[in-house]
Amino acid sequence: MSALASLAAETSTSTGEAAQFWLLGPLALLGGLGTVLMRRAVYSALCLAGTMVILALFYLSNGAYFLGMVQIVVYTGAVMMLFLFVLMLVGVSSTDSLKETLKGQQWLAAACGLGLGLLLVSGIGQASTGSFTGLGQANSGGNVQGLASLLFTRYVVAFEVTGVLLTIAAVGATLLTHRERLERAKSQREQAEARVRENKHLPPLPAPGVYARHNAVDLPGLLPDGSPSELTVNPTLRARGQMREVHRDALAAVRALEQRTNRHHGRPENPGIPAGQTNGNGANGNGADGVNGKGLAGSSAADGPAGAADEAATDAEEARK
Amino acid sequence: MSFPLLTATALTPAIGAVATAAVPAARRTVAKWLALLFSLATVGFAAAVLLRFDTGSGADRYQLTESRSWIEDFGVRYELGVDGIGVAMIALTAVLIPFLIGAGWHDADPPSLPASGQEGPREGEAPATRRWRPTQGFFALILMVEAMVILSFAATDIFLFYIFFEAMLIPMYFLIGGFGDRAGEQDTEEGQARQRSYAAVKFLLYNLVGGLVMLAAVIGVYVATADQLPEGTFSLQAILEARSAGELDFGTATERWLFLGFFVAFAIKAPLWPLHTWLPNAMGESTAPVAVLITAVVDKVGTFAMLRFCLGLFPEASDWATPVVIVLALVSIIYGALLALGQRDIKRLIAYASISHFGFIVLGIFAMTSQGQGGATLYMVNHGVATAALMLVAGFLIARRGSRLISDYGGVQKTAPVLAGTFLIGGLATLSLPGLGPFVSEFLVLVGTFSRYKAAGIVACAGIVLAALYVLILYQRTMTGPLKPGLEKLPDLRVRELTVVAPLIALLIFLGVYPQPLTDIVNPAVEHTLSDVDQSDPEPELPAVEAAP
Amino acid sequence: MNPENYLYLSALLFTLGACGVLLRRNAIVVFMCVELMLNAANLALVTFSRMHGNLDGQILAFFVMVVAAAEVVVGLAIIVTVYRSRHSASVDDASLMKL
Amino acid sequence: MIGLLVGAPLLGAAVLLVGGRLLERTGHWLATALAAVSLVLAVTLFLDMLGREGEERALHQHLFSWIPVADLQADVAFRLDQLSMTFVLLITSVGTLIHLYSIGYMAHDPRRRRFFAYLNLFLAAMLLLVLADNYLLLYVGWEGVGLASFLLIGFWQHKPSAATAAKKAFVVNRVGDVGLSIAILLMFTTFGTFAFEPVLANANETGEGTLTAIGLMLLLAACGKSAQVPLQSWLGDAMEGPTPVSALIHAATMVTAGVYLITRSGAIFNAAPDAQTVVIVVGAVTLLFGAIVGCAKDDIKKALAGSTMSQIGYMMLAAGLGPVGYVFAIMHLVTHGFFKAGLFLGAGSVMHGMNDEVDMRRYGGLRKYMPITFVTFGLAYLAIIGFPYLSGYFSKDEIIYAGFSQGGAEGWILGGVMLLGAALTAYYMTRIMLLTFFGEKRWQPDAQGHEPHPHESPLSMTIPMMVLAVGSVGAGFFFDSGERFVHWLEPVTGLGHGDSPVSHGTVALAATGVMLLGVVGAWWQYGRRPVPVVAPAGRWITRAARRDLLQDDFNHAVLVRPGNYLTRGLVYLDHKLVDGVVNGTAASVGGLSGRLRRVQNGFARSYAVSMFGGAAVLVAATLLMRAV
Repeated sequence: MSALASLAAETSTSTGEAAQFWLLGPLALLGGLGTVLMRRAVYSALCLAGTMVILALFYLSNGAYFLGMVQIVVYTGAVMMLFLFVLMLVGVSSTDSLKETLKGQQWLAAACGLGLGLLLVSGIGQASTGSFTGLGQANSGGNVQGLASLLFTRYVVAFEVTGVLLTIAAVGATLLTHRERLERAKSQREQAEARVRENKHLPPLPAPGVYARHNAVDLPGLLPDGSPSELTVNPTLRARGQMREVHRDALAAVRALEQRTNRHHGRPENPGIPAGQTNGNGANGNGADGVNGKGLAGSSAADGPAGAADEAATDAEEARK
Repeated sequence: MSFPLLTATALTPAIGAVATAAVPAARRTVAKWLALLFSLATVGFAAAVLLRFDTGSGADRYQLTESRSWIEDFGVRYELGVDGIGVAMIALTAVLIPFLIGAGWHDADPPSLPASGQEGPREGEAPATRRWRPTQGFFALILMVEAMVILSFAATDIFLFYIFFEAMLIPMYFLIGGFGDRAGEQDTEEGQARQRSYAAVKFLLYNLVGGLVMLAAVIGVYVATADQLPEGTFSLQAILEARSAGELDFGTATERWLFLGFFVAFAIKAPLWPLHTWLPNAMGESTAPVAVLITAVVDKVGTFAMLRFCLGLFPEASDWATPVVIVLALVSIIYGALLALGQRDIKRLIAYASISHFGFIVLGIFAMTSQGQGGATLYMVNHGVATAALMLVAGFLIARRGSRLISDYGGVQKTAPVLAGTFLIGGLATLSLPGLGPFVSEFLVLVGTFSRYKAAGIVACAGIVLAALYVLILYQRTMTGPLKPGLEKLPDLRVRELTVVAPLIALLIFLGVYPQPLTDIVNPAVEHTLSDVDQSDPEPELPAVEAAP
Repeated sequence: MNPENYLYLSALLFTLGACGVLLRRNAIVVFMCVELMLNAANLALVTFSRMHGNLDGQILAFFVMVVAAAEVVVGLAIIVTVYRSRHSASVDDASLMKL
Repeated sequence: MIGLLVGAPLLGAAVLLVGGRLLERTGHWLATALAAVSLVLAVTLFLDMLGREGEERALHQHLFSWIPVADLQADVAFRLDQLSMTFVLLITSVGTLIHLYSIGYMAHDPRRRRFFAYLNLFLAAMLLLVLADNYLLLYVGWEGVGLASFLLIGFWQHKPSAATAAKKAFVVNRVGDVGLSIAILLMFTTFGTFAFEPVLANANETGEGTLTAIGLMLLLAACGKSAQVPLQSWLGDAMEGPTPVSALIHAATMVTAGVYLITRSGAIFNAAPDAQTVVIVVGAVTLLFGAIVGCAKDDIKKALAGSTMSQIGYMMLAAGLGPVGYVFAIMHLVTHGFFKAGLFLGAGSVMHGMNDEVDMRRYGGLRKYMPITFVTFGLAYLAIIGFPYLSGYFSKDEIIYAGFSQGGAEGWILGGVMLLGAALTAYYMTRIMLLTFFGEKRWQPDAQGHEPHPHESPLSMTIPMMVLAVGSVGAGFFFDSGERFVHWLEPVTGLGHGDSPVSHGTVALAATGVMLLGVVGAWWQYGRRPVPVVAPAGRWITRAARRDLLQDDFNHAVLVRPGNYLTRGLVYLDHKLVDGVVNGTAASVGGLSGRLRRVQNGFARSYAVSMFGGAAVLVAATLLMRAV
């Protein structure tokens, strides 16, 4: 710290600082690039955090110790966490494509952005900030004290106002995100009755399909004809687009199984429609009668192909009696 | 200071407008009578103005003057005052409005009401909702227009005049766009509404453009005065005095630009070729009383302002522009008459006739002779009355048949002789038959023009023949010949309609036989105007000859 | 080394942030880019304060931070509410501002 | 007193028009009474005037100042001198007679009241015309009679032909009126006034050019009102009006106003010989023109109209001769007023008896059926063809003599033309006479199939005819005996004596000779052998004459059709060009704004782009400012 202090106090920058700059500056740029270019919001958030840390270091080396700390604590600590929380709400792993949808937007953007950058750079180049007085005597009484004396004398009004601003921001945020519950929450019974009244999903929703080799709630269960059923996956996951594809060969296996059972019972090859499909809501698992036993089999594909096969066979025989 | 008579004259209709608009929706008749009452009160005040106005030789130019400071910083004052011309115009306005109200008695009735005299496409329309109050609006707007017109006739402060000159457009816009007669070529309501709004918007845009140009010129005048006088002013009298005292001189170029600014605005308002095309649409689409309001009252502000402001403020520039203006006026005369010949729509025909007549007025103004300008002023009055008579009767006819097309009429004279007779008299007045008012003014304009520009006078005479053509062809096609089917049960003029038309006709005859009272009022003002432009009448070849004993 | 380099760096970072704002559709990422720009500005301020040898620049940077914090809070709250109502965090989906 | 003269009929017109239903039954009597009142007034004034001597015979009455503007002073003032007096007597007497006649003629017309109102209006306007003391007031009367004639020609408005004829008459007259108004303007700019006295008194003081211009303009007006070439086309169609109207307006009084105008403005014409020559030419041409047309027409009224034109041609020519002719022009005017009115009333009586049939080829042999009409008509006929010692004889011969007395080739030409005209007059009048009253019946049932039952008209119609017949017989002799008429008018018009190569007697003899020639010719063609009911094709000249020598075709081709094209073109242009420019501007502005609207696409990011672009521009600007 003292070293930093001495180095910031001087009227010219030391080689050490130069080294630090040339080392960290490019990293900071990389972080910025990452923030802009990463397809997953989480990654860009992390890149941003990195950049901020580096900037904190630069603050320190510029003699702004207080700001450096604040940068780390407030930004990298609080603000970035806030970002991450919101990301959680909105869907952590959702990726958005960088493919531009607005016509000519990216060209215009590039032109404006880069043009602005070039102009700034050239502007700095022109601006002859010749003399360079270090923070030697400004920080003589200690950086924090110096800031405080300024803050509470000259900038006191602004300080108060920003305080008010923060308060208002907090209140506003809560107000925006808060949802008033207008009516009493429905009890389970009432929900059930409502379902009966609307005549859908009388029983609880079907469970997601879970394969032995991969245990996840983000896999949809299969309908008797092998098509995946959206209903079986948690709506939140669905909204985030995190529902997983049912693997193709699983479906293929189901087909093969049916053919084998047919052959085993000496039925004609590939009967037009498997009996179970006559009422698809067998997938919802209601009705224990044998006719839609296949439906059961389909829905509980988790037991693996073999089990499914046996059940199917027995059910078929029952059906024939 | 004495009783502010002019303000009172202008304020009465304004109050009347507010009162009428405030009448509850159900009480339509009350609103009508209220409007009529207030317009009659205005006539009373106008009569007072007429009496208080001193026509003696020693009388000063602007009388009944009022002056209050309004916007100190820009020297804008609330200055009113009338010379003879202004008195005549105010009288005309005040007298016409009650007739218009009487003529438009049923024009703004909501369609569901069985409005008498409104056969035709009234049936099967949506009944009026309770909140809908077109009647009140119609009469209130008319009164509002009257107030503004009177003020702009009385204002001697350029800025004040400009304000009313422009404000007039708003009520006119609603009158044109809101209350068409259901007799357009478009048979569907929507079609007519579209045409109406087209006409209204056209009217508004044309006049707004003119107004903007004028505003620039008004500001220019202020700047010029602010440069050369101790303090800038908009007061007409102050500027005139400064001019005569030689303290104020716009300089040639500036003066010409300023003149153009004013003139363009006025030329649009009093439609002068080629700025005329808004008038036929506006008059064609609006109801007859509104059409009369446009051509007989509102447009007169334009010609009046030419006399008062263009000539008064910019004499040299007026002199410089005279040849062009005269040519334009002649073109308007002939062009308007020829187009009137080509119209298929009664109201549009009358509109083009008005364009021709405005050509005469402008011609008279810029002939720069006392006969010309006096004639032009008389022409404004006479044309107002004559067009009112013709247009209102035409409106009654159209309301009966529900069509504006000339080809839909014929032989009306058989079923409605009185209507035909009044229509003929109105037409004869339009072609300025001797013995009726317009003849006097037209003759004066011709004399005034001819004594300075022989060729122009002769060309203008051609307008007389054309006028006879279009009026008589209109009369022949509509009133004479075998009866067109659908007109068998055409009712003749009702008492209300007759009471509206008869006084107008009487007025026409009076003005034609004994115009002296009017000329006595007008002459001094004309002399003043001529002295502004420092022009004097050309002497006859034989000055020795005395007039007949 | 010349401390102006810090300024160059801040300029570049600012530009990057700007491009990000213009290019990304995800509202949150856009927000991050805005933060990036603010930080770049702060860096410049700090550097200036060092050059001129007084602390006003740092005070200003401080205020920038505070305001940024407030802005982030409110902005994120808005994003959350929007997401609730429209199930999307894309700025292009909220294009109701046209006639 | 003089004002009353005009006022009485004016009052009648006003009362009748305003009075409405109340006067349906009594209106016509009121009108006739008022006409009679003005007649009585006229007579009293006349006697009063006779009481005074030469110069102070002229009366003035200044009613009120009409249009006083600066040094333009137009007064409503009357001037009653011998010339006006002559006209006043003619107008009131013939007018009253025809009012009387109309009572019978219009008995069955539902709109009789209005007819009489118009008649009164006409009387008032005509009297105003001849009594006016300045040209402007004369102009008022001038247009007034035009209006009355418009109303009366188009009285049967349900007939499109009538309405068209009325409009035509008014418009053609308007053309003439323009001439009069320009003349008035010229007078004002020249003399500073247009009252008769100062203008005429100082006529010689100005340049001849101005006077010629004024004279020509006045002539144009006269041509319009008196149906002289080239403005003659309306008179034939004007016969659409009721016959009394044709008698009063289009034969006796109104059409002669042109002659009055020229005689009144004699001083101007005397000082402008070129103008006079034009007048003479016009008169001569019209004389022959009308006569030729009159020879070919089968419609009795149109034939008479042609004759009217030709007779007025005589007067016009005489007036063109200057002081030599003025008196005789007026004299012929008066006598013509009598016998032509008589002829028309006779024709009207014939039509009255023949279900309003006008085609002379369907008359024939009527003399037994309507003797009074036959006799009166016959007397008038003899008068017009100049049968010795009847009115026409005196007045016409005097004019012919005056023509000869121009001297030189001009004199011979004029005299020859007028003699030829006299022959033609005799020819077509005899033709009318023979076709109508002699020969065998050629009556045809009318459109409704009614057989005509010709009968003598009621007394109210025949009495005026008799009176007029007496006038046409006696007037000429009365005027001519002791040159009474000449002395009477001399103070106003002045009198000149040309030296004629031929004597009075020879002229009279020649006139009578050609008259006989014409009569015999007519008899040769129509008297000896029966007349075909359907007109034979005839030679080209006949065909042309039947079409009024193609005057209408000419007007149509030269004026009407181009006019129509012009107006249609202008309407199109006004819509497309003048209006199009404005609408075009509006449309373009609208389109532009519509295109600009697209920029507001609602995507926050594109707004952001523009924002950053703006920022970049600002930075660039600042840099540039610092650079320079």
